[in-house]
Amino acid sequence: MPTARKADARLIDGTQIAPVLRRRNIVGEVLAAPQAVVALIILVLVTLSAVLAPLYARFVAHTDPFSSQVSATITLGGKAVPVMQQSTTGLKLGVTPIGPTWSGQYFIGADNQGRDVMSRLLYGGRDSLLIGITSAIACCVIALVLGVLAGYVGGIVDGVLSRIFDVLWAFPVYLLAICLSIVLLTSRIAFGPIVIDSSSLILPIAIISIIYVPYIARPLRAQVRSLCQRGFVQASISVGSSNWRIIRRDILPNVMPSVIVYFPIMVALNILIESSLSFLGVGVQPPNASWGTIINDGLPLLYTRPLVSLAPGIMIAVTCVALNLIGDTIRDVLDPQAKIREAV
Amino acid sequence: MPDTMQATARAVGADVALRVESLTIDIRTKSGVAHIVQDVSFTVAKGEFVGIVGESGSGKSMTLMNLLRLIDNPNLNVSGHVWFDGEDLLALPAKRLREIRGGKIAMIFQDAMTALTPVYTVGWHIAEQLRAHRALSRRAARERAIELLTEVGIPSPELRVDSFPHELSGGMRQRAVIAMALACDPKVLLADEPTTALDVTTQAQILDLIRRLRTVHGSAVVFVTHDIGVISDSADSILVMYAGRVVEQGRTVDVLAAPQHPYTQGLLGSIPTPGASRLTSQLVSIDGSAPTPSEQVVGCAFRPRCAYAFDKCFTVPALRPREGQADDHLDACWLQRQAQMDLRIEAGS
Amino acid sequence: MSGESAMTSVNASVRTPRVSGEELLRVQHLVKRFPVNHRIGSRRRELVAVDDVSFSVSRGETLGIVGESGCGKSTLARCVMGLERPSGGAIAIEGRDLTTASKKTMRSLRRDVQMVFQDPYDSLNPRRRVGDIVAEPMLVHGLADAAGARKEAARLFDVVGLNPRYLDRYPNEFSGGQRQRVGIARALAAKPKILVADEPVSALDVSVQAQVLNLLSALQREFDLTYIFVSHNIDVVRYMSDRIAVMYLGRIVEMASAADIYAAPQHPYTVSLLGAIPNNLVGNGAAAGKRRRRIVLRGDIPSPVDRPSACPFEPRCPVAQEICRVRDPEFRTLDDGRYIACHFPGSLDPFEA
Amino acid sequence: MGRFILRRALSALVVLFTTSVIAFLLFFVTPGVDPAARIAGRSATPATLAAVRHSFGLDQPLPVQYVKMMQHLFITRDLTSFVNRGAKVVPQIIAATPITLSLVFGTAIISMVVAAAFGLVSAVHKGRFVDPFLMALAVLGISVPVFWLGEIANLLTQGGLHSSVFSWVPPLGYVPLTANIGLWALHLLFPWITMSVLYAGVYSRVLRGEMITTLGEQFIQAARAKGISERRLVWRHAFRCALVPVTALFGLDIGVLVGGAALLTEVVFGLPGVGYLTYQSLQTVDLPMIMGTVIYAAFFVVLMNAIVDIVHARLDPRVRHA
Amino acid sequence: SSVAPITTAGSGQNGPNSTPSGASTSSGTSASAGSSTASAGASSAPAGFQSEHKGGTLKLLASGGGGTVDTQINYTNTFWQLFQNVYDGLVKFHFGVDGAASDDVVPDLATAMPKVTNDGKTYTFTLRQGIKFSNGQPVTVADVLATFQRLFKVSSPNAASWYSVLVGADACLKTPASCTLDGGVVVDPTTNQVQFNLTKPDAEFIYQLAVPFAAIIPKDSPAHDVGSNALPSTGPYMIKSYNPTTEMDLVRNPNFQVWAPEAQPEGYPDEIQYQFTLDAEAEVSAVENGQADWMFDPPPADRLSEIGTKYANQVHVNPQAAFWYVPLNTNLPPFNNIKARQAINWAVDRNAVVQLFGGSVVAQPVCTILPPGFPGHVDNCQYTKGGGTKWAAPDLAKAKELVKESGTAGQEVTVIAENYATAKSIGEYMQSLLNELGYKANLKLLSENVEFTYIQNTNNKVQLSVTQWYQDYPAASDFLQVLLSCQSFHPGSDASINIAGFCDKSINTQMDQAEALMVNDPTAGNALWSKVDQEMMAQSPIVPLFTPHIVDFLSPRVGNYHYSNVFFMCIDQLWVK
Ligand SMILES: Nc1ncnc2c1ncn2[C@@H]1O[C@H](COP(=O)(O)OP(=O)(O)OP(=O)(O)O)[C@@H](O)[C@H]1O
Ligand SMILES: Nc1ncnc2c1ncn2[C@@H]1O[C@H](COP(=O)(O)OP(=O)(O)OP(=O)(O)O)[C@@H](O)[C@H]1O
Ligand SMILES: [Mg+2]
Ligand SMILES: [Mg+2]
Repeated sequence: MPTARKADARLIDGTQIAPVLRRRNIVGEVLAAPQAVVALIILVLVTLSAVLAPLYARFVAHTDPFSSQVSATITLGGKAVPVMQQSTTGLKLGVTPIGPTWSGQYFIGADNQGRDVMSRLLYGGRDSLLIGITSAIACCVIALVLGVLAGYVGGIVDGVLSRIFDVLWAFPVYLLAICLSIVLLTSRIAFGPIVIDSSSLILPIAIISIIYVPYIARPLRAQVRSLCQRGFVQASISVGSSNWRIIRRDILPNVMPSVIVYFPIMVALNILIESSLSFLGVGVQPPNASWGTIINDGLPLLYTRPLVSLAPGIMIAVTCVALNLIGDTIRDVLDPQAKIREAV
Repeated sequence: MPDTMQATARAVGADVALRVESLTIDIRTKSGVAHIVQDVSFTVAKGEFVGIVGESGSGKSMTLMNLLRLIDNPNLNVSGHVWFDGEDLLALPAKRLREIRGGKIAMIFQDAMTALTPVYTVGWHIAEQLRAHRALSRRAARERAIELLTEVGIPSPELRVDSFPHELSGGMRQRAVIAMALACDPKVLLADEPTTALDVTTQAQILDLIRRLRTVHGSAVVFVTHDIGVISDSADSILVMYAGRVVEQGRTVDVLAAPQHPYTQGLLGSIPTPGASRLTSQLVSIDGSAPTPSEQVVGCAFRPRCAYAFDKCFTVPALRPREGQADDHLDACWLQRQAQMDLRIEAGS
Repeated sequence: MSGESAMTSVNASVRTPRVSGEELLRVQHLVKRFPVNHRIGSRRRELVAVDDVSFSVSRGETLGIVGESGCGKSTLARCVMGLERPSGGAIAIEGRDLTTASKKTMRSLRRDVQMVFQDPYDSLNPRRRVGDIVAEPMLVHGLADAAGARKEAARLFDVVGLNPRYLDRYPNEFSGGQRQRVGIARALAAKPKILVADEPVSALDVSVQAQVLNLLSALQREFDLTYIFVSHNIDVVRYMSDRIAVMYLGRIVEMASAADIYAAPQHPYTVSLLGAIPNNLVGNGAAAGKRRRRIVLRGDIPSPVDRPSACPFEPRCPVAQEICRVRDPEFRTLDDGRYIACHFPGSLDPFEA
Repeated sequence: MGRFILRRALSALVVLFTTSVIAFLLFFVTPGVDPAARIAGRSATPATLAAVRHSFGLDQPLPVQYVKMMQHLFITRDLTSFVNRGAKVVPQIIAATPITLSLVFGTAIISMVVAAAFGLVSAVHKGRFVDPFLMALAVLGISVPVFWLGEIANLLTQGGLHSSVFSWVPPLGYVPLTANIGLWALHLLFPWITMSVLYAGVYSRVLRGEMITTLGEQFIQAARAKGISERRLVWRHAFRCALVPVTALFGLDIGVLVGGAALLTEVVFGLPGVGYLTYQSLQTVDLPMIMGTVIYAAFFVVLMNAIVDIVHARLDPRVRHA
Repeated sequence: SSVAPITTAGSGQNGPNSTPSGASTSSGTSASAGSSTASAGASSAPAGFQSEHKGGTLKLLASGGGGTVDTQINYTNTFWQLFQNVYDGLVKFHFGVDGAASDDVVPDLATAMPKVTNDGKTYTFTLRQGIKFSNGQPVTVADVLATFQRLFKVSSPNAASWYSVLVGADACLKTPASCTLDGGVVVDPTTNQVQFNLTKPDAEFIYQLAVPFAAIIPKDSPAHDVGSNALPSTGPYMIKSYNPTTEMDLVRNPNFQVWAPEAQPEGYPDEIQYQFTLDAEAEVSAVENGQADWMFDPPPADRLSEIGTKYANQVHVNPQAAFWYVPLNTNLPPFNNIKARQAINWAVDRNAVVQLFGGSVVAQPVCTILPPGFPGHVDNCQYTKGGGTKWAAPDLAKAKELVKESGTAGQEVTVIAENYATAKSIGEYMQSLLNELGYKANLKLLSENVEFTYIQNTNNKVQLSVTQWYQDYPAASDFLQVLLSCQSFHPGSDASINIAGFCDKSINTQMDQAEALMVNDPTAGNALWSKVDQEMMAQSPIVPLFTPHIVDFLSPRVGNYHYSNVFFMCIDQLWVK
C-alpha cells in the first residue's frame, strides 16, 4: 500500500488546490541538453578567440593581419625564409606563400598577401559573427515589424506587404544579393551627412538582413493572424484596449519565442550566406576579413596551400553546427512545432 | 489487490469477454515517473456494455489504448494482465496481437477526424481493415466496405466510399469509423469517447447506432466518456475513474441510484438535471481540480477536494463492496455509509 | 464547501432575479455573412452565419442561446460584443447603436458589454500575469490608476473565489476552472452591464463546470448583471436562463421562457434537441411521469453556405409537409407570447404517449 | 479552377513586374555599367559613345526602354544581350535550362532518398543511438558552405588525387543527356553530391520532425488498432502523411533552385546552367540577360508556388479542408 | 575567378585589347617597309606545311566567350586571336612565325603592300582574284568598300579614333546609317584596285588595316551587330556554331585555298572546339589531364609552380607589349599634388607586385610607360632607390618625406581595383601601402566589367585605381597619346581613357609633333616619344608597375607552337596529330 511516494514528488495538501505548475526555466531546460552545452562551449570559444584576435596578432603572430607582407621574411630554424616563395624548380613559375609553421608566426601559413592566416582567421571570426548576429537581429526586427504589421492590420497593408514579401521571395537570394551589392558597392551611399563606404560592414549586413526578411516575416504574419483569432486577443479587443496596447501586450510577447527560435539558426544561415557572397566577390570588402573572404582569398591558393581555404571553412562549419544545435534545442524547448527554413 | 475483485471475475467464467487485472501504467518523463493508471481491474462479460467515466486526464484513454498495447513509447511501462480468450494480451507476441487487434477487439476513437489517416479515402480505410484480417480481393473489400457503410446508415455509400475524411461531416466520419471497427465482427468493441466531439443530435444518432449494432453483432462494448448522461442511457455497468484509479464500479442502475464515492456523488450533482434551473436548484460543485499524474497525492487522490476527508484518507482506500449495496457495486472510500447519506441530503437533488 | 467567499455567497440564497423589464439590449434583423474562402476551383460564395436575428434582452435577465455546432451562436455573440461587424441589422445597447457608433461611443459600449470566453486556456495571454490581465480593462477605460487597478483586481479575485495571492502568477499556473474565474474577473473589471458568455463551461471538466455555473449565477444576483448565455448543452442553458432562443442554421427558430421551452417545445427542432439528451436516471424530466420522445434526426445540419429558400430544417424534420419544401417559415409571435419560425408549431408531441 | 488560375496569374504578374522593374532600376542607378561605354571600345570618343547609346536605345527615357525591353523579351523574343551582342536572351536561357534541370532534379532525387532514409530511421528509432547520429550528420550538412564543399570536391577529384583515386572523374563541364547518358551522369555526380549534402541535411531534419509529429497523431494508434503491421504503419500511414508538407516545402525549393539558386554549384562545377548564366550576366552587368534571368527565376518561383499549392491540396486533404 | 589580364568570363568587348607590335618596327616609312617585307614573305612560305600533322580536333578552353563574333565590333584578345584563322584583311601581320618577324605587316587579300602616294595620304591596293567567302561568294572590291562603310554603320569601337582619318569619315560618324565614305575609299571593279584617301598622313594606318576590324566581309552583311551568327569568312576555318556562354565550333572553310602562306597559311586541325564554361582552375586541371589542349586564361597563381615543374615542357612564356599601372587622378586631392604622386611612384615595391602577379618569370618591373622592347622605349628609371636605368628597390623613406612635404598625409584615398584574384591582391597591396604612407586607404573592388569604365568617369571621383593597358599595334602613340593626352580626357564621360585626367600643354604639343614625325622619320619620332615618356614620368600621373608575360599551357599531344607578338599563339598552327 503506497503511503508516501518518492520524496521529491510534489504533494498536494488540502489547503492548496491549484495544480500550480512551476514557471518554466527556459535557460535551464535548454542547458539540460548535452548537445546544447557542447554547442555553447564551442560558441563561447569561438567568440572568445574572435575577441582576443588582436592579442593573438600582436603577441603570438607579431603581425598586422591587414597589411600586405609580400616582401617579409621570417626566421625559421635560424634561417631567414621569405614569406612569399618564388618557385625554384622547372620554369620557376609562380610564387607560393609560406605554409604552416605550426608555431607562433604563420601558424597555418600565409595567404597570397603574405599575411598570417591564423590571425586573419581569428579576426575573420569577428566579422563573420558580427555580420551573422547583427544581420540576424536586423532581419528579425524588420521581419517582426513588417510581419506584425501585415498580420495585425490586415487589409491593404497586408496585401501590399505580402506582395513585397512575394517579390523578395521570388527574387532569388543570390541574384538579389549580387544586384544589391553591385549597386551598393559601386555607388557611394549617403544619407545626409552619413556616408557609407563600400568597405563598411553595414553593406553586407544590410544585404543579408534584407534577403531573408520574407522567410521570417511570412510565418510571423501567419502567426500574428492566428493570434488575432485567439481568445486573449479577442478579449483584449472586447475590453477596449488600443491596437498598440494589444500589439505590445498580447501579440509581441507571443511571437517573440518564435523569433528567438529563429535567431540562432538565422545567425548560422547568415554566416553561410556571407561566405557565399564573399565567394561571389560581393560580401565583406577588404580590408575587413570574414571567414568567407578568407575562403575566397584562399581559393587561388587551393592547390598549393589548401589550408588557407580549409581552415575558415571548417570554422564556419563548426560554428554553424553549434548554432544549429542551440537553435534545435531552443526550438524543442520553446516551440517544437516551429517550421524553419534552413536551406539557402 | 482486493480478493473480491478476482472472485467476481472468476465467477463470471465462460461468459467473460475481456478481463483486466490490476492494470498499471507508468510513464517515464523528464521530471520523473508519472503513474497514469494504477491497479485497474474490471471484467467485461460477453455482450455487456461497460461504461467508463471520469475526469479529463484520469487515465481512461490510457487504460483503453493499453489493452491492445497501441502506444508505442519506450518510456511507457505497462503491467498487469488483460485476459482475452485465455491469452494475456500484454504478454502476447506482436504477431499474435496483431491478429486480435481489429479482428477480435476493435477500437473506436474519440475524434474520427484524427482517427482516420487524412490522405486516404473512407473506403481505403475499411478495406485496409478487412484485408488485414481476411483474404479478400480489392474489389471484394470495396464491396464489403460499401455494405458496411450502408449498415451504419451512411447515405449513398457508393459515393461516400471514395470520400476523404474531411469531406464528411463529423457524424458521418464517426459512422465510418464505426463501420471500420465492425468490419471484422469483433467480439469486443472499445470506444474512446466516440461522441464527445459531436452535437447532441448527432450523438444521439451514434449512440443509437452502437446500441443497435450491439444487438445485431452481440459484441461487448467498453465505452469511455466523461459524460455520465451517456452512460446512464446505455451502459449495463459503470466504472468511475479518478486520478488513474477506479473509485467506484458496479451496475449502472446501482451506482447511479446510490453513488457511494464522494466523487461519484459530486459528478452526478454537478450536472444540471434536465429542466433544473438556477432559481430552483443549486449545483453541487467539487472544488479544485484533479491532480495530474506528476502530482502525487498522499493517500486517497480525491482527498484534497473531498469535503469529508479525514485522517484515514491519508491511506489509499481499497475498492470493495459495501454493506447494503449489491455485491458487484464496489467503491474506494473510507467514509462510513452514514456520512454519505448526509452528503446526499445536503446536495439536495 | 470551500472556504472562499464567492462560494459562500452562492450558498446564501436562491432568489428570483430582478428582471426589471427595462430593455437593455435590442438586436434587430441582424445578419452576418462571411465570404467563403474559395477552395481551389470553386466560385466565390457567401456563408450566412447569422440570418435576420432579432431579440431584445431586459436588464437583469438571462437570455440563453442554444443550438448545434456551427449554427451561428458564437457569431451572434461576437456581433453583440462588437468583435464582428454585422453585415446588416442593428444592435442597440440602451438605445445606442453599436453598428454605427463612433470610436468614442464604441469605447464606452465596449465597457458595457463584456465577454466570458469558451476556452479558458485560450482566452488568457500566457505571457502576462493574471493580475495585469484583470487590471487591463480598468486601465484601458481609466477607471483606476495602476495601484488602484491592482487593488481592485485583488478584490475581484476575491469575488470570483480566487486567492488574491495568485495575482502575480501566470495563467499556466492555474487549472481550467481557475482560469475561467480569472476570465470572469476580467470581464467584471470593466463594470459591465451585459455579460456575454459563449460556452463558458464547455471546455471544463464536468466537476468544474458546476463551480463556474454557480459563480455566474451568484454574480448575476450580486451585480444585477444581464447575461447572454450561449451553449450547445440545453440542460445547462435551461439551468442558467430565463429565456431561451433556439438557433438553427443562423436563425432563431424558437424563443420562449426557459420553462416553456422545456415543458412545451413547439418547434420540431427544439423537440428533437430535448429528446436527444441522454436520459439521466437521477432526474426524470420536467414533466414528471412522461418520457421525452426520442427522435433521432436524420442527417446533419446543412451547410450555411448557399442555404436553400425552403425551411432549412425541412430535410431533417419528422413532420415536414409540402409547404416546408417551398417556403421558409417566418419568425412570428404565438398567442402565448413565444416566438417561433415553423409552419406547423406544436405538431410534434415532445413526450412519448 | 479558372478563377484560381486567373488569380494566381494576376498576382504572379505583379510579382514578375515588380521584380523586373527592380532589376531594371538597380541597373540604371549603378554607375559605370553603361553598356555603350564598353561596346564603344576602350578609346572611344564621346561621339562614338553617343552613337552606340543610340543604337542601344539607351538615350530614350527609362519607361520607354523598359517597355521596349519587355517587348523584345516576351513578344518578339529577340532581346539581345548587351555584352554578348547577338546572343539572344531567350534561347540562351532555354539552352541553359536543361542543365539546371538535370542538376536540380538529380539533387532532388538523391537528397530526397537520403533524407527519407535518415528522417525515417531517425524518427522511428527516436531516442536510440542512430537518431542523434544521423541528425548530427544532417546538422553538419546544413552547416557547410556549399561552394566550399564543391571546391574541396574539385580539389580532391581534379587535383592531386586525380591521377590515382579519381582518374575516372571527367573534367568539369556538362554533357547533354541526349549525347551520352553515362557521361551526363558522371559529369553531374559531384555537383549532385555536393548539393545533396545541404538538401539531404535540410530535408532529413524536416522529415524527421514531420514523422515524429505524425507518429504522435491519433490516426497512427487508430491504424495500429486495425492490426496492420508496423511496417505498413510506418510507410503507408506515417510516411505518406509526413511526406506531404515536406513535398510542399521541397517544391518551393525546387522552384528557387531551378530559378537560379543553384548558382554556386553551377559556378563551382562549371555547369553552364541558368545559375551560371545569371552569375555571368551579373558579373558582366549585362542588363538584358539579368532581366531575362530575373524574370525566369521569379517565374519559376511563382510557378512552383502555384503548383505546390495545387499539388499540396491534392496530396493533403487537410489543406483542402482548411 | 580568373587572372585574365584582359577579359574573362564573358566579359564583353570593352576589354582593352591589343595588337602586338614588332619590338623592332624601326625601319623607314611604314609603307615601304611593309612592301619590302611582303615580297620577302611571298618568297618563303609554303614549304613549311607538314601535311602528316593535318587533322584532328583541337580543344581550347576559356573562362568566357568573347561576346559577339562580329569582326567589326568584337574587341577582345580572345577572339582577335581566333579571327586570325578565320578572317583576312587586305593586309595582315605575318602569321605563323615567332619573334620580331611577326610584327611585320604582309599582304593578304591584297596582292602586295600598298602604293603610298600623295604625301602619304593615298594608299592603293590591288585585290587578289579568285578568293571566295565561306558561303561561296567571290571576294570583290565592292566587299572592301562595304566593309569600311559598315565599320561606321555599326559604330565599330575604334571607327572614330582610327578610321576617322579617312576622307568622308566625318559624315559617316555623324549619320552612320547613310555612310558612303565618298572619296575615302575608292574602288575600281575593272582593275580591282582599292584606294584609301586620308585627310592627313598617318603612320599607323597600315596597322589599322591589319587588325580584324578591317577584315573583309561580304557586302550584304547586315548593318548591325551580327552577334553570334558569324559573318562569312575567307580564312582556313569558319565558325560553324557559337553559343556565347558555352562553346564555339570551328571547321574547315571548304572554299579556302592557300594564297598567301605568310599571311594565311593552311591550318592543321580539322576542327577547333572552344569551350567557355570552366574557370581557370578547372581549365588547368583539364589541360593537365589531357582533356583539353590549351587554355586561353593565364593559369592561376596556385597552379603556376605546379605546371612550371611537373609540366615544364608543355609551358611557353612570352613577353607582351602591355603594362599594369596605377593612374593617379591629377585633378583630385591628394594626387593633384605632384609630390603626393611622386611619393607613390617612389613607394611602390614593383618586386612585390610582380610576386603578386606570379613571380619574376611571368612579369617584369617597369619604370616607363612604354613597355620594354616597344618603339620609343628607353631604359630609364626615375623612381628607384639609388637611381639607375632599371628598377631596383622602392624608397619608402623618400616617399614618406614627399607625403609629408605635400601635406596630404591623413587624407582618405579609395583604391579601385577589379575583383578577380590578381587585380584584387594588387589592390590590397596598394591599400596597405597607402596606409603605410600615412593615408587612410579604402579598397573598392568592382566587377572587371564595370571597373574600366567606372574609373574613367570623373563623376565617380576616382582617386587611384589599378588597371592595365595592352597595345593595339606597335606604335608609341598607342600608349602615350591614348593614355595621357588632353584629347583623351573627357570629363563626365564613361569613355575617358585618360584616367589620370592628365593634361599638360607642352607635353601634348610634343606628342603631336612626334606623331607627325612618325610618318617620315620614325627614328626621330620615337626619340621624341621617349622624351615624352620621361617628361610624363617626371609629372608622375601614373605608376607603371610591371609588364606581364603570357603563359601558354598546352597538352602534351600538341606540337608546333608559334607565338606571334601581335596575336599571341597561332592557334591553327598547332598539331594535334
Ligand atoms: N506521453 C505521455 N507523457 C506523459 N504523460 C502522458 C502521456 N500520455 C498521457 N499522459 C498523461 O496520462 C494521463 C491520462 O491520460 P488519458 O488520455 O488516459 O486521460 P483521459 O481520461 O482519456 O482524459 P480525456 O478525457 O481528456 O481524454 C493524462 O494526465 C496525461 O497527461
Ligand atoms: N470568420 C469567419 N469566416 C468565415 N466563416 C465563419 C467565420 N466565423 C464563423 N464562421 C462560420 O459561421 C458559421 C457559424 O459559426 P459560429 O462559430 O457562430 O457557430 P457556433 O454556433 O458558435 O458553433 P460552435 O458550437 O461550433 O461554436 C459556421 O459555419 C462557421 O463556419
Ligand atoms: Mg481520453
Ligand atoms: Mg461557438
